Amino acid sequence: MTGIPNTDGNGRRGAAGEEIRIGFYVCHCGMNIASLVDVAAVAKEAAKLPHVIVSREYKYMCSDPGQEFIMQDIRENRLNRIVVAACSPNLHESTFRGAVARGGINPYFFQMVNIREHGSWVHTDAAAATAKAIDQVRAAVARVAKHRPLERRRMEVNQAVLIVGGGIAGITAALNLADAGKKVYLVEREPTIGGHMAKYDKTFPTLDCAACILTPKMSAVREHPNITLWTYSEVTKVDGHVGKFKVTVRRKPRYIDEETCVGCLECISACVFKTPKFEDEFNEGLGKRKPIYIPFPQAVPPLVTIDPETCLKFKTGKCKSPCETVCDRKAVDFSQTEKTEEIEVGAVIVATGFKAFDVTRLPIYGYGLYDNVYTALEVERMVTSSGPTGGEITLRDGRVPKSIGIIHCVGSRDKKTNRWCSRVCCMYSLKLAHLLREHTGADVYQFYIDMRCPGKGYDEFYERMLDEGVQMIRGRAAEVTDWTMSPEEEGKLVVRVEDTLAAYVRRIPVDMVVLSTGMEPAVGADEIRRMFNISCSTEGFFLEKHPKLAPVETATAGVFIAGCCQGPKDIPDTVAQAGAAAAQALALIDKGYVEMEPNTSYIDPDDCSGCKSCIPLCPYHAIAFDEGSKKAVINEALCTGCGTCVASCPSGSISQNLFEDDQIFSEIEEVLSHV
Amino acid sequence: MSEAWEPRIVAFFCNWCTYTAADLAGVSRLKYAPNLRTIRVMCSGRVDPQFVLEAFARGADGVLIGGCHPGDCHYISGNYKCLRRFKMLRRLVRDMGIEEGRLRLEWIAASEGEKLKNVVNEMVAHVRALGPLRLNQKFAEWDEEMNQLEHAVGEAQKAKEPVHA
Amino acid sequence: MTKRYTYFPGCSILGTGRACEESTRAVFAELGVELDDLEDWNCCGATAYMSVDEHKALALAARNLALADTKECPELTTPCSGCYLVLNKTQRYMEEYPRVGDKVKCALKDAGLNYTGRVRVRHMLDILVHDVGLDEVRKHVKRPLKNAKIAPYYGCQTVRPYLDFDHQHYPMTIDRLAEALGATPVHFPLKTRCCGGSQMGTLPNVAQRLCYAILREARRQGANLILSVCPLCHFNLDSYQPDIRRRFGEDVSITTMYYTQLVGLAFGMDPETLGLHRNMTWDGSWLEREVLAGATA
Amino acid sequence: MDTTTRHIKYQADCDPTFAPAIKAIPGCEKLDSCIQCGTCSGICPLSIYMDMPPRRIMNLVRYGFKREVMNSNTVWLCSACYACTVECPRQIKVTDVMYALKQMAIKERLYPKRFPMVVLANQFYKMVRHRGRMNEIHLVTRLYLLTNWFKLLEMARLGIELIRRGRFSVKPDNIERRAELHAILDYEKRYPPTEAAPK
Repeated sequence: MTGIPNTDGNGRRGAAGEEIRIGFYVCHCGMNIASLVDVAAVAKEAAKLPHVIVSREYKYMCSDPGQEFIMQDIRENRLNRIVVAACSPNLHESTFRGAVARGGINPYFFQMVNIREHGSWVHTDAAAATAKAIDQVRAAVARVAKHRPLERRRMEVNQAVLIVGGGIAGITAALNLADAGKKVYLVEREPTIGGHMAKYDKTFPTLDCAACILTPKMSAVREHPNITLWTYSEVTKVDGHVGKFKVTVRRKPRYIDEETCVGCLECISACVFKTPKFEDEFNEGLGKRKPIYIPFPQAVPPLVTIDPETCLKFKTGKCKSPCETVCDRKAVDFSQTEKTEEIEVGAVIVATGFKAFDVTRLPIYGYGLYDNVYTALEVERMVTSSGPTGGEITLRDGRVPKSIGIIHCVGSRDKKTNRWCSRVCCMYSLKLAHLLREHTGADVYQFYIDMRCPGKGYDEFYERMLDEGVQMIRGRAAEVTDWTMSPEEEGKLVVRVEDTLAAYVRRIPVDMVVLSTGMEPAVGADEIRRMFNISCSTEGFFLEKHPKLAPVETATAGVFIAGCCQGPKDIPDTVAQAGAAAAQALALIDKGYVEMEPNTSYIDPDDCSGCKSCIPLCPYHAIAFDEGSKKAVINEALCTGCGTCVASCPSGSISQNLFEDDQIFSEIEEVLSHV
Repeated sequence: MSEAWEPRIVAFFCNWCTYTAADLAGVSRLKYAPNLRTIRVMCSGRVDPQFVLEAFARGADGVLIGGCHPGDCHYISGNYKCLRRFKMLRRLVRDMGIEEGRLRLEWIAASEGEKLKNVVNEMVAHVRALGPLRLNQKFAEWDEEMNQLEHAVGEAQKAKEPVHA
Repeated sequence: MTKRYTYFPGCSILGTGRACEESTRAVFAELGVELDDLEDWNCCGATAYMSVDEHKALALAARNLALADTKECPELTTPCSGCYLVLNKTQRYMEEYPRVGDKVKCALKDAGLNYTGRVRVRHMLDILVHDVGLDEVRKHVKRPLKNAKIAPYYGCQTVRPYLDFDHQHYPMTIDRLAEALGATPVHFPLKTRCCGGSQMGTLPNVAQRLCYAILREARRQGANLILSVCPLCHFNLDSYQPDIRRRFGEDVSITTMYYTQLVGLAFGMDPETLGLHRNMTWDGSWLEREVLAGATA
Repeated sequence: MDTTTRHIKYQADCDPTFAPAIKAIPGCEKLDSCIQCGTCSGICPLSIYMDMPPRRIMNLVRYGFKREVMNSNTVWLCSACYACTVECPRQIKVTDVMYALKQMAIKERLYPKRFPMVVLANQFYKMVRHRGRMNEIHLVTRLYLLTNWFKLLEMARLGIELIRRGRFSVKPDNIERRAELHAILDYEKRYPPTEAAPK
């Protein structure tokens, strides 16, 4: 054994060269261990093992006096390895490592044997339990002799955070972090922040107005000194790793100077198009806008944008540009070009939201074929008093509907389109039923497969809708057509459905059909995913690090996710998740550095054959191929220490700290040495 | 060894699911056979086929690998890698004449203390029924035979070769 | 560049569907498409065989595939939607369920036949619109059908469960073909709804109601012609109009045609050649009214 | 109240072999994933005459209610338009399940007597087996003779029209290589499924 330093980086005593001197301690844990395992026998056996200088038993090793024993023995008996047989390492490994370090040796010269959870508590035969304990102790003693000093890795963390996506998730996370005093870059693809929530009228189940609760937050983002808001912008490149991400942001020209524009909207009224002519994206195409426009009055930032696709100045060059002349602040600037910003951040929160299902993929519901079939988002805009119809529910033919069918699960729970449940449609369909009834007094039918209303106050809302007389038909609507079989169907849309609870097929004539569309991964989610190295489920939603215990972390350290990019969810859940992501990002950067367990893998370049078989195995992309040396290299900052690459390296050139092959082989040898 | 034979099973448990399940079994005071000797790894993906072969070669009567359920791996996909290796390993072990039940891969989640208990008890009972494997002894015997054979061949060669001055 | 296809006529072509056969041959000959008859073809089994025995049904249809396999052109086409579906399904199931496919192949081998899987089953409508092309069709139009308002009726088995040349729910192939002939297709919500098929023989009240809805809706949408692509659909819609009128007390009479008959008319062919006199709803006045009058106007 | 019948189902009323037998037939393997949404019934053009919607059949099949399924007319009304198969959000091939049920019913003779659908299927089956091709006129004539012969009179109008228009083909058409066809169809008879098939 050579090449192992005598002391570690902190001057604590180390290993080789020096004689190995092991201290062994077995804990009674009151009577928890001692009642079954013969602790005295264990200590006696341990004392006979090679290199064991001290072997003791004590009532509570984790107590202060117990830890003091260890520290004292290290000093007095010049111990340089410690083994404790007690409870689970999940419980007290860090306690004893602390004691070992305080005693003056590297904390990784320690091994713990679990003789309580895996011993006295699960066995009934004292002799067998004792024998098992001795075997495991023998393995630990053999193993610890092969330990090497290790250091927890420490990396400095940049104090800024990038948030991608300015919907309610991004807004919430940005405000949380900015309020905590951190620098936040909020990047949004659209001309305004607010996301989908800005388009909604009321929110379930409380029916409070979405704009009333969202717009103050949007203004807060604009005014916050710690937030740099870049709308109409996209992230194009990401380099680096946790603590130090280098991000490139492309800022599209809006042909308006952001510094000088005050949002007076004079330019819009001056436009040569006297009436709005082009499809208004914000209003789902139900309204019209001009080439120079603001998505909606409370947009943040309150800046106008010129759409070069429709503006005559760009299309023909033959416009007198009254918008330019009318602006006394000279904010209109047709010469603007794309800008690129480069920033460095310590953590990233991805909150890119969702896309509503494209209903033209399900022509059985007649969207596009029949005028009076609407998507839920269109109806959402229609019922909003500031929307394109001023809150009036009038059909495309001008009538007010007397009967309305709301079809659930459009693009959800359907293997031909999207197989997942979108979670929010049952509730928003009920909400729309309420709003539509309120606006028109129409009969509303809900065609549902299963009602899914789990949430605070949600089932109560369902009950309230039943009381309000919304008709619930349990069956997936099979088709929407305009052919008729009887006079009452003339001029109506007919929903053909099996009322499965009645077990009858029914034809229900309605004036208006609303399609409750499900949620899909946002457009461009895949590029975002690749840039930030986030995994995704087969559906395309971003994958959290652990479905239960790490719901906002990703497999890439320092990248967090929030909102519907992770999976369909409603506003309360989105906001909660955004808060969690902000807290996690804060916990990461506020500490100033990241520290990691040292159990990472490393490659011995002399043995690496450059076969690259390890590279695709690593889910964290921590292994790269060095073209110069033709060897694989592990980026320690990205390695999480699973050891999968170690087990599969054909040349045996990869090792894992703390789980070295020789350490594990010696464990195998020792647990079987008495066979 | 004068004592009655007891099956000896080496277990490789991943830190996040199966090792934690064993902790839970302990906290719940479930009782299972004391024949397991557990070696903790961070992920079932770390279990090198050599570990398993080494365990058999050193006299284990059975080897149990415990990992997270598919989709639940703490390291995203280590358990799939383990499964892939396990399938190869199982064939290899079978070709070596080791009965199938002596090598097991089980997905045991951190919440499944009960399952851990059942798996261990089942496996111990099964291996007990199969009887001792004693591959280490067989290896020793084979080694001895090989040595004798080599010796014999060497002698024969010597006899054939002309003696040089 | 003459196009060549292996041609599977189907049983109904010998009797009630004769007009479909006659018009198909006439139109495709006009367009320079060669139809190479599959020698000694047998019945595809239709829906009835599948009701009796899965293996026998697939094996029966597979014999045709094996016969087509030996032909120079592996593209097998048929004027009947039922045959199209059964041959298509057989081919797909033999691949999708190897257990089934292997057994059928063994059965074929036992009879001295071999099926390699190179056959591709095509619908004649697909060939007309996509291989020949609507531009080519337009070139041959001598009598644009200006006054024809067409309810395009695809029926079920053309579009379901397999359709790779159009949308399954609201296909537009016939609509586009009709436009190419100068006619106007109407919105027809029942274009892919079942006519009852062979139920017309077994449960006439059931099938006639389905046809009643189709005929009635075509008239309601303002059509003066229903165009079908399947001999059985055509037979049901064409032959039972008096029965339907009796049963439902409503006049739903409307001219119906097999699509190649209409194509032939637009090409200026003689109604006799196209077998139009074999249609129950044909009395010649439709041509006078909707085509000749339109052509002069 | 003598006519009151018991509607409760005991487990003994179910046939545990029913669902596995159906699921073993190609196309029926996904039966268990049905979520009972009713799309199949909603889209089915024949559902207007069915005594049980197809959705209910799906559920009865997977939980073993063989008698109930076999007493229903639903299976016999299916005319294989495949609308359900195409629309099913679980991609269950409902049409194939219906075919499987028809096959089982015919094999086990579990259908209403002189039921035209079965007679048609059987006659069709025999005719094609015999000649290789189907002759519509012969088929329909046999169907009515066996089920409801006075319907033949009703059909006379249509028959005369067909003759008048040259669509009445009386001469049955045979294929040439009938032996080849029989070799294919009788494969199972020679090699029953239980025995290993020759390579």
